[in-house]
Amino acid sequence: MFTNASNFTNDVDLTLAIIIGISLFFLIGLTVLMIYFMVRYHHTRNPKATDIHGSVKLEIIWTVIPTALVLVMFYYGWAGYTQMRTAPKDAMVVKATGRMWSWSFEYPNGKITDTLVVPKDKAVKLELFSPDVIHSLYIPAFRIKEDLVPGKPNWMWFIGQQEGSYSILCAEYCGDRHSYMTSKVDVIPSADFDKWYNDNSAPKEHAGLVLLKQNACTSCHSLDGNRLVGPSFKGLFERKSNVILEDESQKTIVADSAYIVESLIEPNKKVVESYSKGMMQSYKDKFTDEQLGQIIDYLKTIK
Amino acid sequence: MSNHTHKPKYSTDLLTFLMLMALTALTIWASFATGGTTVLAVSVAMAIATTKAFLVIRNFMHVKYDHVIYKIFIGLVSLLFLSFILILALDYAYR
Amino acid sequence: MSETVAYTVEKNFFEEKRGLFSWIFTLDHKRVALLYLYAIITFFLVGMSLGFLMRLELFSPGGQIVDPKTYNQMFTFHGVIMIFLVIIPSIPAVFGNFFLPIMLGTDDVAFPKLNLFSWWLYVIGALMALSTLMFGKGPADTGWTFYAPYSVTSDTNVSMLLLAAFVLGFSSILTGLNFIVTIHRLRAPEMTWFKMPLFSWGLYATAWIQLLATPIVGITLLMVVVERAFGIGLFDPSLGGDPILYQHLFWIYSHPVVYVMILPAMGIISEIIPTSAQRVIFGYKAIAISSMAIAFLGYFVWGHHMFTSGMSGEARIVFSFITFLVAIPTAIKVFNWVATMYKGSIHVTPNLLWSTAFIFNFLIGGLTGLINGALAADVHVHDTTYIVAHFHYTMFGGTIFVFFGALHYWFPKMWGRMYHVKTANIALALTFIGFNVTYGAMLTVGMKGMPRRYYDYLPEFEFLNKISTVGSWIMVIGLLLMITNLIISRRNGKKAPRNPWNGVTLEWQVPSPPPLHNFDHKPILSPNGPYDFSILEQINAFEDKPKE
Amino acid sequence: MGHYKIPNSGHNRDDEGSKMGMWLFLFTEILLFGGLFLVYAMYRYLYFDAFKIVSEHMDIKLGAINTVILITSSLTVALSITAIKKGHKDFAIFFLFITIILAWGFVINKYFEWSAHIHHGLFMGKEAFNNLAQGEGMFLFLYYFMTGLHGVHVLVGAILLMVVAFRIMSNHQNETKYTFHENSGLYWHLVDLIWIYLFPLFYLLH
Ligand code: HEA
Ligand code: HEA
Ligand code: HEC
Ligand code: CUA
Ligand SMILES: [Cu+2]
Repeated sequence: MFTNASNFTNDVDLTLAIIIGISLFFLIGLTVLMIYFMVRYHHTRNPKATDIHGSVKLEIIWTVIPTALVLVMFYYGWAGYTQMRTAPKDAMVVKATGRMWSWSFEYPNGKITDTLVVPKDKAVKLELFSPDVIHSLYIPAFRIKEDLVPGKPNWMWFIGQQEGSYSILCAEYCGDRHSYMTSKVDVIPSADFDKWYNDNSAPKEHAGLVLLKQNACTSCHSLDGNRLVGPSFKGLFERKSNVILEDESQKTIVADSAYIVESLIEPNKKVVESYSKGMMQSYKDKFTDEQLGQIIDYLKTIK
Repeated sequence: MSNHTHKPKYSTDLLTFLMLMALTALTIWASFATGGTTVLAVSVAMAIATTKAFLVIRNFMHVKYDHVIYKIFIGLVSLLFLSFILILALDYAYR
Repeated sequence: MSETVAYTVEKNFFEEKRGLFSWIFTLDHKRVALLYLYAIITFFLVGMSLGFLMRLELFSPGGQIVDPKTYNQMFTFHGVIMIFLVIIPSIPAVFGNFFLPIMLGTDDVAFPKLNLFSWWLYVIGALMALSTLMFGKGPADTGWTFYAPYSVTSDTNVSMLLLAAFVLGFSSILTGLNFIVTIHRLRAPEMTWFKMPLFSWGLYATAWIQLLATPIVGITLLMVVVERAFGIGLFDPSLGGDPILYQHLFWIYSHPVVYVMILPAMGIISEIIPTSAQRVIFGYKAIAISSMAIAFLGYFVWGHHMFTSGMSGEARIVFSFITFLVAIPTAIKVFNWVATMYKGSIHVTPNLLWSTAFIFNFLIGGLTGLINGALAADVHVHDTTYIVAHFHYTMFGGTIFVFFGALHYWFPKMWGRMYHVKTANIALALTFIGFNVTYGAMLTVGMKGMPRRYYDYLPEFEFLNKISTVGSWIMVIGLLLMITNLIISRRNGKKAPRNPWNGVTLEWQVPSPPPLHNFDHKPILSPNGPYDFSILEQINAFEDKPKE
Repeated sequence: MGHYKIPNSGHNRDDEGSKMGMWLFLFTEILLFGGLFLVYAMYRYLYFDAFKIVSEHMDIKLGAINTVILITSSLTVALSITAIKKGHKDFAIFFLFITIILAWGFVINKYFEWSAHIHHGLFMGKEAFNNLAQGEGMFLFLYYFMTGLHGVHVLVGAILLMVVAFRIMSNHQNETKYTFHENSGLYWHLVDLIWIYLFPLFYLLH
C-alpha cells in the first residue's frame, strides 16, 4: 500500500485505510463484546435474565453514528473517483485494444506495441476498445480498472509517477485464456520515452510475425506446436486437416494460401475438427493484400 | 371478494367499457395529432394508456371494492417499476 | 422409526404415511421441507467438491489438475449450483417451510399443492442444470453472471443452463408467493403483525424480493436464450445490442437476491439469540422494520456491481450512495443482537456458537461490502478475489453458517433426536478456522490485485493461494464431521423433549417431531410478544403430561 | 388428543387468500413483461429514429381491432363475474363463451398480422430482416418477442376461461363459490392491461 506508483494510489489507499480502520473498530469491538457477554452472563453466573425490551435512545444513536460514518466513506470514495473520470486535456492519447486474449496499444504516431510504454509524470489517456467480448484493463499497482465494452467506446487515464514495470491484467472474465491476457506497463523517464517513441527503425523480426503478434493471433495459435485455443501455426502451411463445414459435414482440406485467407475472413465456415466454432473473430478488411502475403510467407517458414 | 358489501351491477361494467373505448379512440387520434414519434407523442400515449390501465384495475378488477391492502400492493409495485425505469434512464441520459 | 414420544398418542408426521410416494406427492409442509433439505444437501456437497477442486487447481501457478476450459466450467457450475440450487432455496424452502406455519400457529402453508409444485419445479430445474454435463460441449463456461456477449457466443450448453435458472426462478417465486399469503391469512387469531416471530418477518421481506425481482432475471435469461437461438442482438453489440443493459437487468435481480439469501438467515439469528439468552429480544420493532427497509432499499443499489462497466458516472455515484444506505439497517440489526446478549442468562449451545460465528463472519462480509461500495476503492478491488472473499464471507460465512446453526437449533424438533454436542462444537471450530484461513487469504491476495476467475496467476500471488487451499482442507474436515455427526444422531441420538432449549416461540409447544397437523393443544401466545419468557413454565407443563 | 382443531388451517377454504395469491402472481407477470418493457424503453431511446422507421410497417388498423377485441372481452369477463355473483349462471356462461370467441379472434388476427410480416421477409433469419439497420431489427425482434409472449398469455387465459365455463356447468362454480372464476377473470384483465401498453408502443408511435 501507499506506493505512489500512480496519481491515484494515494487517494484509493486512503479510502481503503479509512474504511478498514472503521471496520476493524466495529469488528473487534463487537466481537469482544459478544465474547464478554457470553462469559459474563453465562447462565451459571447469571441464572436469571433481565428482560430489556429496547431503548429508543440507543436505536437512534446506532442509526445516526453509522449513517455519519458511511457518509464519510461515501465522500472519500466519491472524491477519489471523480479524479479518475476527469482526464486533463493535454493527456497523451493511446488507443488500447483488448481482444481474446491479448492487448495492443496504438500511439498517436501509429506505433503499435503489445506492452504499454509511458513517460513518467505525464498524463496518459487510454481509449478502450474491444472487438469481441468484454474485457477489463486492470493495473493493480495504479489502482485503476475500466471495462472494454464492445460497441461502446470507454476510456481511463493515469499518470505514472514511479519508474518501473507493472502488470496489466484482464479483470473481466472473457473465456478460456482470460488469466493469460496479461501485459506490462513500463514507466520510463521522458527522455527515454521520446527516444523510444521516435525510433522507427524496422523491427528485426519477420514482418509476418510482427503482424501475427500485433493482431493477437499468437495468443490463440502457438508457434511451437503446442495446442492453445486454436491449432498451432507450426507446420500449418500445406497441412492436411479435417474441417467441419457449416452444414455439419466433414471434409479434408489442405491449408494452402487461399484457405488461410478464407480462415481469416470467414473463420467459422470451415472449423478445424476438435476446435470451437465462434472462437476466432473475422479479420475481414483488417489486412491489406500485401500484409496477407507477409503472413503467409512467414507461416511457410515455420514448417 | 366476499367481505365487501357492494352489490355487483352490470351497468358499472358497461360504463367502464365505454370509457375504455373512448380512450382508445382518443389515443389513436392523439397519435396522429402529435405527429407519431415525438417526446410529446410518447408522453400522451403513455398517459392515456395509464388512465386505461387504472380503469381496468379499479373497475374490472374490482380493486375499488377490495381491501385497502391491494391498493397498497399495487401502488408499491407500480412505484417499484417506475423507479427501475427512472434509474435506468439516469444511466442512459448521462452517458 | 419407533420414536413416538411416550406422552403423545398422536403419530408424528414421519409415521403418518410411508413409502416413496407418500413423500414425493406429500401435501405436508414438513415433508416438503425435508424433501428440499435432502436435495439441497446433495447439491451442496456437489458444489463444495467443485470448490474444493478449484482450490486444488489454484494451489500453485500453472495448470495443476484440469485445463482452463474445465476450470471455467467448474466455477460456473459451482456458482450456479451454490446460488440457484443451494443458497436461494436453502433457508426459506427448508426452515421456512417447516417452521413458518408452526410459528404462526397454523398447520400448513396457504397453498399446500403449490408448495409441492415448487419442489417439483426445483427438481426439474436441477435436472436441467445437471443435463448440461451430458451433451454437447459440456456445462456453460460463462460464470454465474452470464455476461453478454460472451454468453451469446460461447458454444457450451449455455441455453440449457439459462432455462434451468429460469425454472428454478419460478420455483423460488412460488415459494415466496405462498409465504406472503400464509403470513397475511394464516396467523393465529391473537397474533398481530408485531407479535410475529422475527423469522417470519425475515421471510416476509424475502418473499417480496423473490416475487418482484425474480421475474426480471427470468425474462432476461430468456432473452439471452432467444438471442442465442435467433442470433438477434438484444445484447450482442455486433448486432446493435447493449451489453451494459444486460448487466443492468441481471443485477436488478441479482443484487436484491443477496438479501433473499441473508434476510431469512438474520431472522433465524433473531430466534436463536433470545432463546439462548433466555430473555426478550432487544429492539423487536427495529429488527422487524429494518428487514423491510433492507428489502426495499436493496432494489435500488444494483449498479454497484457495475462501477467499472462503462455506465455513466452520475449513475455510479447515485448507486454508491444508496449502497451505503443499505448498510445502516443491517448495522441496526447487528447492534440489537449483541444488545440482546446483555444481561441474558446465556446457554452456550452449538446453535449459539454457530450464530456468533455467523455474526463474526458476516461482520467481515458486510464491512468488506462497504469497501466495495466506495467508488474509488471498488475500482481497485472489483473483479478480484477480494470480491470472491466478500461474497463467500456473506453467503457461506453468513447464510450457510446460519443454515447449519438452524440445523443444530431445530434438529431435535425435526427428528426428535439430540445430537452429540461436543462433536458438533469441534466440527464448528474446524469449519470456522478453515473458513477464515481460506477466505482471509483470498481477501488479502485480492487486495494485492489478483483478478477472479483466474485459472493461472502471477508467481507473486502463490503464497497466499497456498494458504487458502490449505484452509479449505481444514474446512472440509469440519464440514464432513458435522454432517456425519448429524446423520449418526438422526438414528442413534437420545430422544429429544419438546423444548430442549427452553424456547417460547410456538414450535417448542408441539411434540418433537410434530404430528401431521402440528398442534395437539391450543398454542399459548403471550400478549407481550413472541419472546416473553415468563410463559416458559406454562409451555413446559405440556412436556410429560399426556394430553387429552 | 389430536382432537384440537386449528381455526386458521391452511387446508381450509380461503377465498380471500386465493385472490391474494392470484394478485401476487399477477405482480410477477407484470414484472416479467416489465423486463421487456425496460429493454424496449432503453432501445427506443438509443435507436429513436430506427424505431420510428420500422414502426411504419405496423398496421394500426389491425392493432386497433385487436385492442377493441381485448377491451370487449374484458367487458364480457367482467359481466360474467357480475352474473355469477348475482346467481345468473346462464348469463355467466354466455358471457364466458363470448370472451373465449373474442380470444380466438384475437389470436387469429395476430396470426394474419404475423404472417403478413413474415411474408415480407421481416422475420429473424430472412433476407429482408437481415438487411435492416441495427435498431430496426431490434424493434421487430422486440415486437415478436413481446407480442408473442402476450399471445401465449392470451391462449392460457382462454383455456382457463374454458375450464371456468365447464366448472360452472358442473356446478363447481356458483354464486357462493366463484373464486376460480374471479381469479381467471383477473388473469384475463392482466392480458388486457399488458396490451393496453403494447398497442401504443408498437403501433401508434410511428
Ligand atoms: C448474502 C449475500 C450478500 C450480502 C448480504 C451482501 C452484502 C453487501 N454487499 Fe455484496 N455481494 C454478494 C453477496 C452479498 N453481499 C455477491 C454474491 C457479490 C458478487 C457477485 C459476483 O460478482 O459474482 C457481491 C458483490 C458486491 C459488490 C460489487 C463488488 C464488485 O463486483 O466490484 C458490492 C459493491 O458495493 C457489494 C456491497 C455490499 C454491501 C454494501 C453489503 C451490505 O448489505 C453489508 C451490510 C453489513 C454491514 C455493513 C456489517 C454490519 C454493520 C456493522 C457492524 C455496523 C457498522 C457499520 C457501519 C459503520 C456502516 N457486494
Ligand atoms: C453459497 C455459496 C457458496 C459456497 C458455500 C461456496 C463454497 C466454496 N467455494 Fe465458492 N463461489 C460461489 C459460491 C459459493 N462457494 C460463487 C457464487 C462463486 C462465483 C462463481 C463465478 O465466478 O461465476 C464462487 C467462486 C469460487 C471461487 C473463485 C473462482 C475464481 O474466481 O477463479 C473459489 C476459489 O477458490 C471458490 C471456492 C470455494 C470453496 C473452497 C468453497 C468451500 O465451501 C468448499 C469446501 C469444500 C468442501 C467442504 C468439500 C467437502 C466435500 C468433499 C471433499 C467430499 C467429496 C465429495 C464426494 C466424494 C461427492 N468459490
Ligand atoms: C480468439 C482466438 C483466436 C485468435 C485471436 C485468432 N485465431 Fe485463428 N483460429 C482460432 C481457432 C479456435 C481456430 C480453429 C477453428 C476454426 O477453424 O475456425 C482457428 C483457426 C485458424 C486457421 C485455420 C487453421 C488450420 O489448422 O486449418 C488459421 C489459418 C488461423 N486461425 C489464422 C489466424 C490468424 C492469422 C490470426 C490473427 C490475425 C488468428 N488466427 C487469430 C482462434 C483464434
Ligand atoms: Cu480479457 Cu479477461
Ligand atoms: Cu450487490
